[in-house]
Amino acid sequence: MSVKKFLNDPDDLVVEALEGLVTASAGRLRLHRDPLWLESAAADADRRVTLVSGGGSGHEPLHSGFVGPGMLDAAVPGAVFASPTALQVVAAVRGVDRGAGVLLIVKNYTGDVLNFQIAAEIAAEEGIEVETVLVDDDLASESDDGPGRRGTAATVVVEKVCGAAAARGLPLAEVAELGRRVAAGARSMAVALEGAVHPGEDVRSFDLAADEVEHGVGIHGERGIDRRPMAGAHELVGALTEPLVAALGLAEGDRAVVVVNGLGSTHLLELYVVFREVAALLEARGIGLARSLVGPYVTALDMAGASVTLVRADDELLGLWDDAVTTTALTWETR
Amino acid sequence: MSVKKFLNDPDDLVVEALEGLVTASAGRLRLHRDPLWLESAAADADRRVTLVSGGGSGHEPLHSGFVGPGMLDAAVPGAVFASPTALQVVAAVRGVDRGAGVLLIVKNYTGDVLNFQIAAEIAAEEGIEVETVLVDDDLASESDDGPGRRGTAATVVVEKVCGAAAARGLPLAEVAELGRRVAAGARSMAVALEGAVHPGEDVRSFDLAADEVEHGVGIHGERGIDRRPMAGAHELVGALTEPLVAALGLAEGDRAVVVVNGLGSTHLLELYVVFREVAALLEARGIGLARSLVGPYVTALDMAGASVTLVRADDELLGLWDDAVTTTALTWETR
Amino acid sequence: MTATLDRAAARRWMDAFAADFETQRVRLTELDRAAGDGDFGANLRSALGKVQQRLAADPQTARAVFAAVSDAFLDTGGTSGPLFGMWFRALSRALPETDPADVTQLAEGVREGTATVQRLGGAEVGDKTMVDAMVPAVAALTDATGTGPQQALTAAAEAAEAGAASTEDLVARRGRASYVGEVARGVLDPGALAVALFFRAGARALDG
Amino acid sequence: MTATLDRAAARRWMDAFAADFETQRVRLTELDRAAGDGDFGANLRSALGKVQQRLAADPQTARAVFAAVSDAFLDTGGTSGPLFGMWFRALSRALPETDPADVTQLAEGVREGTATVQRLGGAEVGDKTMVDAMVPAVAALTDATGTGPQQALTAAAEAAEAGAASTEDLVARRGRASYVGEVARGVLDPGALAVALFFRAGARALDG
Ligand SMILES: Nc1ncnc2c1ncn2[C@@H]1O[C@H](COP(=O)(O)OP(=O)(O)O)[C@@H](O)[C@H]1O
Ligand SMILES: Nc1ncnc2c1ncn2[C@@H]1O[C@H](COP(=O)(O)OP(=O)(O)O)[C@@H](O)[C@H]1O
Ligand SMILES: [Mg+2]
Ligand SMILES: [Mg+2]
Ligand SMILES: [Mg+2]
Ligand SMILES: [Mg+2]
Repeated sequence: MSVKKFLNDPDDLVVEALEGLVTASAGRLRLHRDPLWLESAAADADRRVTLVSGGGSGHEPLHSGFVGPGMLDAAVPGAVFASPTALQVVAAVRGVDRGAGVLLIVKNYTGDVLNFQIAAEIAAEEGIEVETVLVDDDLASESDDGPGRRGTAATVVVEKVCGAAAARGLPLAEVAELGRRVAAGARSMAVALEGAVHPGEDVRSFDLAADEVEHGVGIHGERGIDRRPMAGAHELVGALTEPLVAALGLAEGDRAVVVVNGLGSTHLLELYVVFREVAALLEARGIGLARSLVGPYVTALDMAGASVTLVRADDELLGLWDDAVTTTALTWETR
Repeated sequence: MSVKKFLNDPDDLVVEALEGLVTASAGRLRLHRDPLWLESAAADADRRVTLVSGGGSGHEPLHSGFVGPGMLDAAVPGAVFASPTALQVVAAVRGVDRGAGVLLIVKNYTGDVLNFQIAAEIAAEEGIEVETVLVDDDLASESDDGPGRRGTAATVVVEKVCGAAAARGLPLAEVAELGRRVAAGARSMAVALEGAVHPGEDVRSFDLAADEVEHGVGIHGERGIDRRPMAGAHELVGALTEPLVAALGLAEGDRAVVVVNGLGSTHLLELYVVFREVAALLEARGIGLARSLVGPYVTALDMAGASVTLVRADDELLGLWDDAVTTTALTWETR
Repeated sequence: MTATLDRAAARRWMDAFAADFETQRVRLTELDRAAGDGDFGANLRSALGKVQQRLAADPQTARAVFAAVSDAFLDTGGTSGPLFGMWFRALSRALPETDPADVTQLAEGVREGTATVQRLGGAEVGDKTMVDAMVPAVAALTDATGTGPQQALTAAAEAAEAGAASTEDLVARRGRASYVGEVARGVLDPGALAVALFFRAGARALDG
Repeated sequence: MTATLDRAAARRWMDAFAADFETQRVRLTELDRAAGDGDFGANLRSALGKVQQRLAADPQTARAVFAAVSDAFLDTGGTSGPLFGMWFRALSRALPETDPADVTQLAEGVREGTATVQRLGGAEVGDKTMVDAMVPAVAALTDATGTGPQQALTAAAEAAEAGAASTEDLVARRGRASYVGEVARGVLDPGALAVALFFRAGARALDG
């Protein structure tokens, strides 16, 4: 008996959810099939850089919820926790290019990197200008060898900032450069209180005792760095945030964008408690809280847990952050 | 050992979360203490009707996430699943009144009704014009005697429409009349796949076997109408939606606003699958899908489950729905 | 000394009520657990704690004392909090702007407050609620209009106690206890008992 | 009949590969399970299913056949899907716009494709991957430039089979198998085996 979820055939989950999303969008989104990708239907300026991102499903609202004016032009969804194929990505790149080039925003996982790189090469051969920004913010997966840090919640910030830069009409090289700068200045760390359950399966990705948490988890149900005793929000959040401050070398007078991200089933009340702890910690160090997002933005299916992301901020980044955005999951007018 | 949640002292959860929310709002929200209530800091037109809602905590983003231009002027949070006190409500009413009167939007629960009614009487004695809209959309709790249908996810629609009407400068009686019309034309039904866990406790509000669901639940962890076998999304959603169509007497050519609401820990992928089923069912009956919301809007802590709300729509209601709104959980420009 | 109903007497009255409640708290909670949800003791304790905080501002008349009491109850949860809050509010408003108050005013306030509780809660005598103690107290206070406050409160306490005792054999028709039906029979209503405690504390507080 | 490398031969080649793969699918999955994540058989089956769909459009040259094969693999998951996809892509592009193709072109395509796989995947010979079968095949095809396609493919198959066999004693340094270290020793690499199957199928398909 699998764990209960709202679905028909688990194999249809991703496509049916996308169909629901597109219906709910009332014409703002368009779904392409064979290969599968999601496009913003908003008529937008010609000859401007367009943005494509994507990756495994199960992280919603990432990426499909961020398609729309001011952010992504297309999202390319893989199966749950699996990269989209190179051909899906190529189709999206061909579909959204308006002659000014396409930026690929890729979370650092072997499969995603491979498929997006192949897509970039094929598109380039076809005469489409392509640049790639790799997001690798997850401090827990930092090591001297291996595939490097995983890409997690900082992706939202990269997508927002690059989307704004593209909408302003900046050339591809500059949009990519901005994205790389945001990614380089971003670190995240997550803790899970309970593992996730893959649709159609009956066990959690890992089992935790009632008094344990999994520190340093990723967003695919993989194990974290270590298992620690459950503690109060103050202590749990301190353990996530302190290493980020250190890794980014944030000091008094610096400013940061903060993302407190729910991994799936953690309640908004709790996420705001987490955010309060992050804000207090930054304030105590004299680090400015420049902007913030609190909510489930980059989930790991129904995992219980939260991640904290800090992004080093400057006026240029914040100006782009404040530009208007109109997507399913993130919407504001120019601030 | 209580179930793991991000919190310090459970008694401080609500206040700490509100502090986090206000910090994250960067000046758009203001918290009052002793008594506790949350206010929109947006400078807005004088002499217009203002809106106050509230109720137990644990339903976030309701109500705190809907405070801001175009929606609520204040939210009054009780403890988890407990009404705010009459004095909290009175303080909010006094605080937001601009001389044109205050609309109270109240979910139909004995405690909320009593405390908001008392607050309304006290405010009226002080010379403040007050009207109340009672939201009672939950079809599962309909019965011939008893306290009447519970108020659930339709509250978001009532708050949005009344907020827009107030922002347009309509007088109190008309704003209230609109709210009552929306509430009268709204019905909801929810199904739980797992119960919720109260902060600081170690058991779920109810226990379900791996092959059971609880049909007709409310948003406080109370038991539903009956326990049914787990089924595919198509069947589960049909069982929620058919009775709503019947209760509202929706027929071919009618239009409805649809809210597919997550009860807490149900993933967005699943909610979009649920929405797809609702949309297909309406389409098959020739009922127009006028507008929609899909997401966790009125939660029951971390309950796994979803509710479907249908609201009979007309041009006036839809015009107000499309007006600009700028809150934490709901934001759009005039459509 | 002939007791007058003034600021000091009102303070003594509330102190006595708080002290009596504390001795009965566990029992009241047990009764609410047997026929309700078991939070009555906690709700009342919370309200009385807020009363103490508000009385720290040292209100200058009996009217002002009960206004503070009312606000404290209106700032408390449960069904009893807001109902008692409105009861005390009416009581306060019936008392004069300047001390002392007389029995007529006291009787008027309790009558008004009880009417408000009945209007808000919809309970009649016999529904096994606080109203079962309030209504007889109103009658006793009205009959005692010629006497002094101490005598009047003693009569009210006796009437309220009898009213509270009468709830034992009733099945609740209002409030949470109404959900449990026959199970509540044999269980005194804690709200009614609290009303009786309140008047008895008043009688003692004004006795000298 | 002297076999030529044309549309029909390419179709027979892919059919033979699909048939051979099906007889080995369980074994290939077992090998991936022992040293990887056990989805190799499913990934390859999915790709070959997509190949059939794309070949329904009836491409008119060997070049076009392998272009369709490439797209099918590029539309498949796993690490093997995109790598094989790019391998077939280079192969297709080395073949002429009009049939038939010759051994020099075939050798050139396999060389280019193998270089692309190595560039994208970063694997060297000895890392226990598909590259261990591809690199010897490139050498064999180059040496066979003077001969016909059937002979050349037989030489490539022998070389690839030897290369695949050599993976048994290796510890993986690339791909998922690299996580399990010594555990993978004694387990043949399924990707390398698939490459050998591919060339053997070609040798058979061009044999008349
Ligand atoms: N409708 C009502 N009218 C008058 N009194 C009521 C009513 N409902 C409940 N009560 C009183 O409230 C008391 C219970 O108070 P409390 O435990 O604070 O409330 P709750 O039932 O909300 O937990 C009951 O003993 C009864 O005297
Ligand atoms: N970096 C690499 N370079 C070349 N081949 C590789 C690489 N990584 C894996 N492979 C090949 O891919 C095969 C596994 O394919 P598959 O099971 O589809 O991928 P995954 O490991 O993603 O599940 C291995 O047997 C190996 O031959
Ligand atoms: Mg109680
Ligand atoms: Mg209670
Ligand atoms: Mg594998
Ligand atoms: Mg795999």
